[in-house]
Formats: sequence, C-alpha cells, structure tokens
Amino acid sequence: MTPFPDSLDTSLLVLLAWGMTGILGFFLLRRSEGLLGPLSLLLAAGGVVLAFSGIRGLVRGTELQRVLSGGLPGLPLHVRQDPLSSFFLLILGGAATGILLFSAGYLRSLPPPRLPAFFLRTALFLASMEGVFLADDAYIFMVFWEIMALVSYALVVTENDREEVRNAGFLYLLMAHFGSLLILVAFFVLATHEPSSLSPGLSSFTFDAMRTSAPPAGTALLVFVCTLLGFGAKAGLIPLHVWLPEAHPVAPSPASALLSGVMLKTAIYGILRVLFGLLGLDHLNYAWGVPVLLAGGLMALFGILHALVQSDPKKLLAYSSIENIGIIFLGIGLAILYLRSGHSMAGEIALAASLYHAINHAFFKSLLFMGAGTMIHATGSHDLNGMGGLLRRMPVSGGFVLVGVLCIAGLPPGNGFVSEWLLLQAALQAGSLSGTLLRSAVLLGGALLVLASALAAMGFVKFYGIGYLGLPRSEGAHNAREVSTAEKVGMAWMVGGCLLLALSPVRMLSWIDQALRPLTGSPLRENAFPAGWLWLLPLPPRGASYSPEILLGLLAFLLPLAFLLPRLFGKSSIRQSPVWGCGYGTRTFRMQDSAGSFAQPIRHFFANFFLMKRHLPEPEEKSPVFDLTVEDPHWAYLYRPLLRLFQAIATLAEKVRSGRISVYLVYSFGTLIFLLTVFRWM
Amino acid sequence: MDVGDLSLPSAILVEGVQIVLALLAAPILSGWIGFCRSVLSNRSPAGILQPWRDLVRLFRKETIVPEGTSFLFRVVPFLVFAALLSCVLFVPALVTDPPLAPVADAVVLVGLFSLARMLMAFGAMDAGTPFGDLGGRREMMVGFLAEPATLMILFTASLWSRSTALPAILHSLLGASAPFHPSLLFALLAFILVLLAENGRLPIDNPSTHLELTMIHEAMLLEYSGPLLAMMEWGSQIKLLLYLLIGTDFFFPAGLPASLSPGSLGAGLLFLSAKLLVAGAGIALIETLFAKLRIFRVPEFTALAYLLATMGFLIHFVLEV
Amino acid sequence: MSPPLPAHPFANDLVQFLGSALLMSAFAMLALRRMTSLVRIFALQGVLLTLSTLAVAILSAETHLLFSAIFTFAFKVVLLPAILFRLLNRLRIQGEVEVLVNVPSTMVLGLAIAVFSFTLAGPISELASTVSKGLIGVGLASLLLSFLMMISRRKALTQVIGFLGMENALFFSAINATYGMPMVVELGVAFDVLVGTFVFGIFFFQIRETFESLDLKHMDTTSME
Amino acid sequence: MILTAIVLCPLLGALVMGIVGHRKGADALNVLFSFLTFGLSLLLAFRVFTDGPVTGGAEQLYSDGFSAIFVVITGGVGATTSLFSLRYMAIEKAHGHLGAERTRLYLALYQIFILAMLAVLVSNNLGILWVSLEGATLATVLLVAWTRKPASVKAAWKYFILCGVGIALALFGTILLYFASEKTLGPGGTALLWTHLNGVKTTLEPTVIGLAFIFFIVGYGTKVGLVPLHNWLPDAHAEGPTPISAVLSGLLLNVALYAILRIKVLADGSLHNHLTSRLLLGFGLVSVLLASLSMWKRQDIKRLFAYSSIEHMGLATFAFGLGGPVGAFAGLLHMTSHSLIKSAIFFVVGHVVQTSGSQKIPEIRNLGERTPALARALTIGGLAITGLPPFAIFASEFLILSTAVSRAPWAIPPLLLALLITFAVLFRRIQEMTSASEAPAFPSSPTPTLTFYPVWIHFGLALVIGLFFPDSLGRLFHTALLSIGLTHGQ
Repeated sequence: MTPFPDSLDTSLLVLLAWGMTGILGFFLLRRSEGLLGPLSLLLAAGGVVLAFSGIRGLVRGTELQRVLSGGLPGLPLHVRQDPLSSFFLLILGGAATGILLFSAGYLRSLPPPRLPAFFLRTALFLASMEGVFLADDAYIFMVFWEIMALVSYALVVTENDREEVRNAGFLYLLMAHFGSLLILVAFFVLATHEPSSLSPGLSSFTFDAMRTSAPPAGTALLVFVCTLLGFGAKAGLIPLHVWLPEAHPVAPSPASALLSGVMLKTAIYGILRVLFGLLGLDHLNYAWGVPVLLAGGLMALFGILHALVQSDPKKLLAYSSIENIGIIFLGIGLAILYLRSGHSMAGEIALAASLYHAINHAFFKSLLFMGAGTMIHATGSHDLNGMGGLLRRMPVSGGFVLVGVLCIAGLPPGNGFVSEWLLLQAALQAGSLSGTLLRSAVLLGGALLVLASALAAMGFVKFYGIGYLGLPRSEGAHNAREVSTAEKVGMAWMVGGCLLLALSPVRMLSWIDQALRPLTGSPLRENAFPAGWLWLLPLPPRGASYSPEILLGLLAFLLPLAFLLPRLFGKSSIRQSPVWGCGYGTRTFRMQDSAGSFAQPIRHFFANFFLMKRHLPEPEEKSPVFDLTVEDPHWAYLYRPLLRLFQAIATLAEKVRSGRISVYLVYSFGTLIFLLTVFRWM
Repeated sequence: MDVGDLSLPSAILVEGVQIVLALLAAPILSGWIGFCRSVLSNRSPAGILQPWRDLVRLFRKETIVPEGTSFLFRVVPFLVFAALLSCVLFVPALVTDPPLAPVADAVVLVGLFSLARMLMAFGAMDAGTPFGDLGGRREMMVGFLAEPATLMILFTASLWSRSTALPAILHSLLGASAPFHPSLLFALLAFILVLLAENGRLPIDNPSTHLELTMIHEAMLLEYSGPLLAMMEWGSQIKLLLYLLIGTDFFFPAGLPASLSPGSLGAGLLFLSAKLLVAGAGIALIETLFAKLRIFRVPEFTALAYLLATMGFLIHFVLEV
Repeated sequence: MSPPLPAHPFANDLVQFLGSALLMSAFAMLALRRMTSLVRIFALQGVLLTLSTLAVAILSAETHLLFSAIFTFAFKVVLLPAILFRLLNRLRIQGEVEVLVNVPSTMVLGLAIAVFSFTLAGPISELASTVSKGLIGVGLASLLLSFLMMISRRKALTQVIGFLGMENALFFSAINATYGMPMVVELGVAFDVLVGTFVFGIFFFQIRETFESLDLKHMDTTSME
Repeated sequence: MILTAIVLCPLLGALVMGIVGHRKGADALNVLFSFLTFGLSLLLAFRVFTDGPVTGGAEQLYSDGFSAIFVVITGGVGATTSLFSLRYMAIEKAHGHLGAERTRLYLALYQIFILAMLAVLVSNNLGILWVSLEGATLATVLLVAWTRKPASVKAAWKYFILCGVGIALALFGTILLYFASEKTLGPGGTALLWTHLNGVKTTLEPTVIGLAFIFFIVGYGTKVGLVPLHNWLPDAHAEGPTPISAVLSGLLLNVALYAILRIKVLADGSLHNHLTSRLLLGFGLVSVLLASLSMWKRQDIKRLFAYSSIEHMGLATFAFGLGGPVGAFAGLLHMTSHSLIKSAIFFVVGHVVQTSGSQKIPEIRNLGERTPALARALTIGGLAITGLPPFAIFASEFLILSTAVSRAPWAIPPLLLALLITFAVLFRRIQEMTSASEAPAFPSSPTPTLTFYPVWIHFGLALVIGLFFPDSLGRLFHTALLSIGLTHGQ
C-alpha cells in the first residue's frame, strides 16, 4: 500500500471532484458571480492533479483496474488506467488546467444568468471526458461518451438565442449520435459470443473479454470500418467533418478550446483503444493502413485549405483542427502499415508521432482558441477584417499567440515541428516496404503532409498578420485593451506546455513509448535514445537526429551576435516616421490586404477544393460591390441530396395515413389475409 | 553522439571558420552573380564587392521605423538573420561532417528556412502598407509549394542513406557506385527551379527592380531601412549561399575533405569556391536567358518543381532499387 | 372430451343448414342497401344463432348451452334489434346506404373470401369432434364477410351492424366448434357487446350533434395538421 | 385475498366515483384510491417474488412474476397519473372547460380503466383476459371522446371501430385456442386457464394454435399499435385529455403486448418453429421504421410522441421476437422504462399545451424563458426517450441491439437508421420549442410544482435503472421471464 492513493484512485477522485464542484458551483454562482475565480481554481487544481496522476501512470507504466458497483446486472462498472489512458489523462489535465485558469478571467464577459449553467456544463464535460479515458467496459464507455456529447452540445448552444448556434449544435449532436451508433455496432461485433445467462452474463462487454476475442477477418474488417467511421464522426473525419467548423466557433472560447483541444483527442483515444487495444494488432491487415493514411493526408490538405479562406478566426482554427487530426490519422495509417508488414520500428515511430502530435495540438490549439477569444473580446468583432494592430495594443497576449502560431505552423524549434519531423522520418522508411504501390502511397502521404504544413504556415501568417499586425481595421480594434491577469496566466500555462513539449522530446517519447508498448509490443525505448536525453535519434545508427535544446541554444547565442553586428560598422539612431504613401494622401487601414484577398492565391490555385459563388459588380451599378462566398462542397454534393432523399421517403410514408377508417380497416383485413395465406401455404 | 569525432577546440574552430567564411562570402557570391549578369548583358559590371559596399553604407544610415508598427517589426530582421546563420553550422561546407551537423538534419534546415520566411512576412505585414501585405502574401505563396519541393529533393537525395542527416547523405553519395542516378537528375532540375524561386531570382522575382506589380521579396523589405534592411539583405545572401552549398553537396559532392589536415582543408576550400563560382555563373546565365513570369504563373512553376522532385522519388523505386 | 354422439343425420343436416343460412345472411348483408333491412337481417341472424344453439344443446346434452340459447334469443333477437330500430327512428336514418365499393364486385370478393376461409379451415375441421364438421369454415367465412361489409359501407350505423355481425359469427363458431365457451366467458363477452352497443348509442348522438349526419366522410377528414 | 383485493379496490373506487365524483375533493379521493391500488400491487409483487406465483378466485385469478411486474407498473403509473390529473383537471376547470358531471364521468372511467387493465394482468382465464381488454377499450373510448370536441369524437370513433374489430379477431383466436385445448383438457372451465394450458402446451394441435396466434397477434397487435394496425393510436393520443394519453401510452399498450406474450409462450410450446418469433420480429421492425419516418412531418406535439410510442412498442416487440435471455430481458426492460418515461413526457406535454394554449409545435415557442422548469423537463424527457444515456432506454436499446447483432444482423442497418431519424426529429422539435426565439409571447404562467413530483420521480427511476441498475431488480426481471419461460428463444 502506498501512503497516498494510486493513480487510478487519484483520477477517480478528480472525476468525482469535478462533478461535485460543477454542481456546487451551479448553485453558488447563482448567489454571486464573484465566486467564479476560486471555483475555476478548484477545477484547475483538479486538472493539475489529473496530469500528475497521468504522469505517474506513464512513468511507472502501471495498469490498474477496479470494478465499481452500478451499471447493468452482470455488467458492473469497470474502470482501468493503463499507460494509454494515463497519456490521454495527461493531455486532459494539462490542457484543462490552462483553459480553466483562462476562463476564470474570460467568463466575466458572459451574461451573469448564463454563468452557472456554463460552469456546470464545463465541469461535467471535463468529468465525462475523463470517464471516457477510464472506462473499461462497453456500456460505461458509451455512457460517458454520450454524456460527453450531450454536455458539449450544451456548451455549444450556450448562446442559443441565435439561429445559427442552434443549427450548429443540432448538426453536431446528430453527427455525434450517428458516430456513437456505429461505435456501438463495433463493440457488439467485438463481443462476439452472446452471454448465455444474465447473472454472470453480459461479461463479454468488458474490454478484458474483448481483448481476448478473436474475430475472423471479415468481422475484423467490419469492426475496423465501424470504429473508423464512428470515432471519425467525432474527430472530424471527412466527409463527416461538416459539424466541426460550425460548432466549434459558436461556443464561448474556453469551450471551443476544450472541444478542439481535448475532445477531439477522445476520438483518437477511442480509435487506438478499439483497433490496437481491443481488436488487437494481429487482427489488422497492413493494407487497411493505406486508406487511413491517404484519408489522413487528404484531411490535412482539405482542412488547411479551407482554414486559409476563412475570415472568422475561430472558424479558421476549427478547420485547422481538421488538418491536425488528419496528420494524426496519417500517423495511425502509417503505423498500421508498418507494424503489420514487419517494420516495427518505423511503425512505432509513426504511432508515437501521432500521439505526440495529439498532445501538441491539445496545447497550441487551446492556446490559439484562447487568443481568438481575446481578439474577439478586444475588438468586438468576429471577423479578421475588423481586427489588426492588436500586437501593439495587447503585447503580452499577442506574444503568447505568436508562440502558438509558430508552433502550430510546424516550425523548429516549436513542438509542432517535433511530431511532424518524427512522422516524416517514419514516412521516409517507405523504401523498406515491398511493392511500388505501397511505397508510392506512403510517399504521397508524406508529400501531402509537407504540403499541408507549408500551407499551414501561410494560413497562420494570415491569422496573425491580419489579426495582430498592421493598422487596426476597426474602431474596436483601435481601442483594444490588454487582457486580464487570469487570462494571461492561462495562456502562459499553455505556452509553457508548448515549450516543454518542444524542448524535451526524448522524455516525452519515452512516456509515449510506455503508453504504446501494451498496444504494439515493440519496444522503442531500448534503441531509440542511445544518445541520451539531448539527442532525438529515432532510427539509429546513421539515422537523422535532431536536438531542439542545442538548436535553441545556438539561436539564443546567434541572436545577440546579430544585434551586435551592426555596431561593428558604427552606430545609427532610430527614428519613427510616417510611411511614404507614394505621393498619395495619408494611408488608411483599407489599403491593407483583407482576409479574403490574402487567400486569393489559394482560391485561385486550389479552385476545385472550394464551391465559390462570385458576384462581380456590373459596370452601371450604383454602389458596386464584389462579394464572394466560399462553401464546403460536401454540403452541396453529399448532405443536401441525402436530406432530400429522406424527405422523399418520409413523404412516401405519409401516404399510409389516409385518415379514412375504411382504408385502415382494409389494412387490418389485408394483414390478416396475408398472414393467414402465408401460414396456410408456406 | 557528442560533437562528431573531433576534439572540442578543433570542432569550435571548424564551425567558427565556417561561420566567418559564410558571413564574408555571402555578399561576395551575390556580387559575383551580379557581375556575371552585367557581363552577359553587355553592361559594365559594378564589381564583385558591390554588395559589401551597400551593406556598409546601410549600416551607417539611421533606422527609420514606420509609425504604428509593433516591436515585432524591429526584431524580425535579427531573428531572420540568426535563423539563417545558424543553418551555416549544419551544412557540410569545409568538411563532410561538421561537428554540429547532428543537431539538425535536412528537414530542420527547411524548417529553419520557412521560419525565416514566416518571420519576414510578419515583419512586412506589420508595416501595414499595401506593399508589405502584397509581398508577404506572394512570398508565402511561393513558399507553400517551394518548401515541399525542397523537402522532396532532400528525400530523393536521402534515399540511399535512408536518413535525412546531411553527412549521411553525403557519404552515401560519395560512396555510391554509379556515378549518375536518373532520380538525382530529376532532383537536380527540381532543385534549380526551387533555388530560383526561394531566393527571389528571375524568372520568379527580380532582385534588381522595385517594379510594384511583380516584386515579391523587395516588396517585403520596402519599409525597412538602414541596418535593419542590411540585416535582411545579408540574411537573404546567406540563404542563397546555403542553397548553393546544399546543391553542391548533393549533386557535386566530389572534393569534400573528410580529414582535417590543413592541406585537404585548403584543397576543399578551393574546390568549394570553384563550384560556387560556376554555380553563380549558371544562375546568372539563367537569369539573363529567361524573362520574368507573370505572378499567377508562379505556382505552376513551383508545382513543376514539386512534381519533378516527386518523380525522382518514385523513379528511384522503379529503376534503382 | 365430449360424450360419444348417436348417429343423428337429421340433426347434422339441421346444423349444417343453419350454418349455411347464416352464411347466406352474411352475404345478404353485403348485398343489401336499406338500413332497416340490414337490421332485420341482423335480427334474423340472431334467430339462426338461437336455433343452432338449441340444436347443439339438444344433441350434445350440454345444459349450459340451453341457457346461452335463451340468452342469445333475449339478447340478439329482442334487445339489440330493438335498440337499433329505436336508434333508426330517433336519428331519422332511412333510405339507401351509399357503398364505397359497388355491390357486384363486393359479392365476387365475398365469394373469394368464402372459398379462402373454407380451404383455410379445412385441416382444422378434420379435428373437430363435434357434431358438425366444416362449420368452423362457415364461422370464419361469415366473420370475414362481416368485416368486408364494415369496410365497404360508409354510414356509421352500417359499421356497427357489421361489427355485431362479426360478433354473431364468432358466437356461431364458438358454439359449433366447441359447444360454446365456458359460461363466465360467454357472459363476459355478451356484457361487453351490450356495453359496446350502448357506447355506440352515446356516440351516435355525439356524432349527430357535432356533424349533423352519420356519414363517415365527416369522420374521415382527420384533423391531423 | 390479495388478487381479489387488487381487482376490488379500483372497482370500489369506480363505484364511489360514480356516486360522489361530482363533489369537491372527489379527485383527491381518486388519488387516494389509485395509491391504495398501487400499495396493493406492491404487496402482490412482494408476495409473488418471495413465495412464488399466487392463484385465487377459483383459479380464475393468477399472478406470477411476469404479470406482477406489470401490475406494479400499472399501479404505479396509474397512481402518479392520478396525481398529475389532479392538477391538470384543476387548470382545465379554471379555463372553464368542464363541469362537475364531466369530472364524475372522468374519474369513474379512470378507475374502471385501471380496473380493466389490472384484470387483464391478473386473470388466469384467457377468455376473461379478452373481456377485460375489451372493457379497457370501451372505457378509454369514452375517455378519449370525453372533451366532446369534434376532433376528439372522430378520434374516439376511429379508435373504437379499429380496436373493436381487432378485439373481435382476437376473440376468434381465443375460440380456436379453446377448440384446440378442450381436446386435452376437456370442455368447461379449465380449458382456457393459462396455468393449465401452459402445462399441456406441447400437446396442443400446432395448426390450430398457429392459426390462433395469427388471429391473436392481429387482434391484440391492433391495441399494441403495431404497424399497419396502428392508425387509431396517434389520433387517440392526440385528441384525448393528456392524462389519458399518458396512461394509454404508458400502460394500455404494455398490457396488450403482455397478452400477446402470454399467448406466445403457449404457441411456442406447441409449434416448435420460429413462427411467433418471426411474426414479432417482422411487426416490430416495420413499426419502428414506419413510426420513425412518420415523425418527420408531425406538427402536433402529442402526435409526435404518440408515434414515438409506436416506435418503442415496435422495439419491445422486436426484442421479444429476438428472444433469448438477453433479448427477452431487454424487451421487458424496454417496456418498463418506456412506460415510465413516456408517461412522464406526457405529463410535461400536458402542461406545455396548457401554458401555450396550442398543441401545434410551431405555436409552442420560448419555453426556455416562459417556463424554464417545463423546458428542462421536456429536454430531459426527449433525451431519455431517444435512448441517450444515462437513462433506462439506453440500457434496453443497448441490450436489444447487442442481441440483434448476433441473432438478426440483417435488421441492424434499418434499426440504426430508424433510431437516428427518431433522434434527429424529436430532438430538433424539442430544441425549436424550448430555445428562445422571436415568437408570439405568451403570458409566462407559473408552472405547477405539485405535478412535477411525478415527472421527476419517473425520470429519477429511469436514471437509476440506466446508471445503477439494481442487481435485485435484474434478478426479479430474470425470474419473471423464467416463470413464463420466455427466456429460451429460438
């Protein structure tokens, strides 16, 4: 017995505490909003504890199990914290802490009557996500999964007096429900043999039972497809992604941060858990990796392209989430491909890379959503074209956002770069595969990844350049103020997370390796880090290596050098002066690029990824206006036709109800005669 | 895997020499290119040291910062310069494996390049002028295809060594039995295109004009003046040098000394400068032969580079494995 | 088991005859159009039922059937027709009932149904230990015929009569297939039918006062959306 | 003894109501009687589950675990509904919709209705079962027509004719059953007693039994609301007074399905084939599909939930068709949770309609602001009824689907589709009604707190079943199913 509770107990305690705090806060906040700060701190403390319990689980590599009372007869609640869960608990705890600190300051802007409900929902949301990570049987997993969907829906529709908010929320919940039905099927197929009687019964729904299940190839494929689509619906897998760019932006920013930063990871967790944990690596086919790989690549490209043409910063971020999830999928696809064709090292690295990217994304995406929130608050506008010049007015938060932007753009020495670097290293092992088709697929995936990250750089130049730099584009932007301390602290926490992830990749990888070993069984640790904590050398001996610490050190050494260089040639003074306006009068902010015009090359070059409606002004128009709307093609080509189809069927079903008694009698009569005939002559 | 197989002092020596040489040689190289261009176009050349003269003059001028800019505008030039200069430490120039090479492989190099590009774009957009935005937008547009192309080229070159570590690639190419690989030919073509695009050369961009409608790189620097401008210029000259170094490493690796004996080092230095001069002349030749592309054709140009590189990639698997 | 029966051809013929008469009456209901005559046919069915019950009672020496015969007479020959006639007068319903399906085709359909139910009941009748083979088929046939009549008529009252016709058919088959159900059940059934009829009555006045007519086409226009 | 008492109590209630129903405070008396019945039903259940099945009334009354569960449900929901209708009627009176006489009629009929259903459940004699079910029909017909509005009269008439015909067919089934059984059991009383039939079910003549079962399922199926025999159901639910809609959905449909299941046990015994299971599967699936499709275009809130009742009855039928321990268990669980949740929903809907002055969904807006409590309850109810955890229906649907995957995989895609559509439609409508919008502003009437006790009680029970299913209850269900041998499926 350890003096204090083991990591699973700790996590369960946190779950309980979060729920309790939520309910408590719901009633306290009705009395006075002043309590928001301490209550948020309470939640955040829970996050810290959770993160530590996750780290403990990772360091010790322990697998703890409990069976709690409750659930169905014969199927009590099973909970389990193995390294994989621990890793995702670390993500949850780490990201949640920062977000909660931030929201302590941010939520003051929320209309007071909405505050208690929002607080309650946030707390329950965190608790349910943790429950998903801890669940160890299909029933309780689904329970937490659905609660998570519900509460997050409630978060999305916080401002439910707006039509588009309601629609977005509905679309989201519908997609989520669709996904969970598929997940259910996957579980049912996995729990192959039906329980014979109730009292021991239903035990085949525990994950332990599923781990031992050995489905035939066809069934395994069914499970694979259902899992991918089911969790994909939550992760924004194309074409099931349409809800994501609608729902994430309309939620209040801390909620968006939770949705994009953390909740998407539950889908990743689910896929890993079901495919690698329950179905088992041995039942996967290496060929299945290819569609996942390509789907991931296309997702990445599609997501970032649509992010580029958005002018609502939060929508931009939402689409970029699709890109990042695509990168993660790409890694998973690569992993399946390599691991099942006997290149365990490369596979391991690919999988580790996608996990690494998952945690990276959790941190910088949350940071950026907070940033977007502060931008919107400061300027009162939801449009990049109403911002600009913010870095000058809010230097601290602006600086934090700059870090996030550099990280998400996948640039060294940021943390986003580490995961993408690892992924590329894995993709480069394509040569060891057999068959030109496979190799080309892998390389294509790699190429898509590179293209996507290059585009991401452009997208975030747009995000930051238009939002934070240049001249203010609106009155609101002109009078923007720096954010409150709590918000700064929250963002600082995230920045700290990003830096840690950027600078200690070896430590992080060893943890991820702990998390993956039970799934893949192939040890990364033994031969991955021969050169110690300083050198990231995934493929020894002559493989590529990377050392962010030294790189940063060098930059830190060269920067002052660069500052000193001009002094060699004599000193020069600095003077502020207006820009020369090419002889015209004063320059106005309208001379700058608008968000739309910045993306023009993209729309021009990737025209067939978009559905564009242009309106060009006529020569004789009184007030000529050029406007352009870009739409996601999936609406026009997939969803609307589907809707029309269903409506047609429903209208058909209406014909049954003629409302005339005689007709209804005919129904009964016909049914009777039909059944009798069948019975007599068949 | 500490600092290569050299002792610490000699390692520091090598890297120091490499940096100093780079700092000195970069402006001279672009001076040489300008020299060749004017000779080829029957103009009287301005002399190889012209860029150095410009730099010195700029350094003496006072800095004028546009109103309404944030601190970022002033920091960017130094950040860019530092990022590009750091690359010099990783690229094999004097010896096959520079001591610090393990810190960063080819991918990191490309990453640093795009870091520099992004910062430059930020600086340009912070000025809040139409030209700044225009330059930033166009630079990123060139970048988003040139960068993947660059990576593809590096990958193609790295196919023999299965590693993106520059020294490893170098050794495998030096040790390669066949003197000539079709995949490398594709890669070379792609590399030339990328080099032109990335360094703002004709037919993508014209470093020697400020013609509003066509300029890219110059547009970003439009609001910079004095030492800030100098850092920017110097930085981009170093970038050009780096590209040429990488090119020679991959496609004409011959003559890089593995040992540190003064003799071989000197020989290596001679070889290197010869290669660089030839390459520079080649660039000048291309620039005089081709006309400036319309800006909308630029993506097609870079896409061509990207495709060539990928082709080389696939060809390697079809023909050479 | 029912006691072994003395060979009694006449009795069998009688029961068979009554059964076919019932079937005829069901067909007649399909064919006829006048309200009053429909009610009369219904009363006639009551008579037939009573007779067949009596016959079976005498043949099978089942005493409780005597009670139910008396009961049937009182109920189906006297009480219900009386109520119906009273309704007819009170509500001033007379004249033709317009049909939804024209009579000839209804008849053809009815014929088909009769054949169908005979073939269906064929194997079952073989099992019948009672006096009358094949009368289950008759019962089923007249059941379905009354059903068909409910479908094919429009006035509310005709549906009621059809409904009662179904009850008669059921009663008939009960008697002939199994010498009648247990007493409690029969009483219960009868009670329900009685209540049902009263409910009908209540309804007619409600419908009357809400729609000024008993024509079902008012009832058909459902107030859905 | 207990069985007689449980029948006599509501009978007495009916008489008393018939006499003093028009007086003041009679409705309180009604509540009293209903809770008395509930207490008795609990007592009965306790007896049954401690020392086995109970018979009484010269073998005419009988109750085993299976019926006991339904007795409890009927008693309980009947009691809470009486509580609810207390308030509902008060508001109706306040609006001047009804006078004392009508109240008396209502109360008396209510007791009779409860009586009839209990009689169905505890009667051992299949003939009496039929009689009582018919009686329940007659009682509810009058209750549906009770408001005397044209629409309700029409609905009641439709209900009357369709169910009357159906019931008549069921009677023919009963006759056939009797015809088959009296060969082994001899004529007279015992040949229709379920206990005796169950003893000899293997010797019954298959052809006759098969035929009988078809008549039974078409007949009683009409009352269950199986498609395509369901057409009376939406109107009857929509046009009757809301408490009646609640008990119709919550109890009557269950009772009818209960009758079918009783017969199914016998039929399975004699048939030795999959006829019954297949019939149930088919009817269930068709009902689920058509109901979910029909919900799409509904504009009337009560009709909307009526169709959802059809869907859930279909699901339960489907579950029993699947059979097997889990399938049957799931079916029973589904019926239980459905009657809990659906009746509660109708309670809420009743007040929603009263506060909004309309049943038309487009005219019901802004609930969230006008009556937050109602909005919350409606939302929770909607989530619970569409099978979202942690409510009971999720548990039952979980089990149903899990069994279907192994036993009727072909049925999975349509089922999932139907569930998805139902969820989409129901949730969308509720969202429209609750969330704020620029709609004609109604006077925000204070929501009656008293009536919320039943609602929260029901939801609370559903929650408990869904999240911490008591093991004891599980064993109860299991023994119940064993007691009539539904557990061994095809």
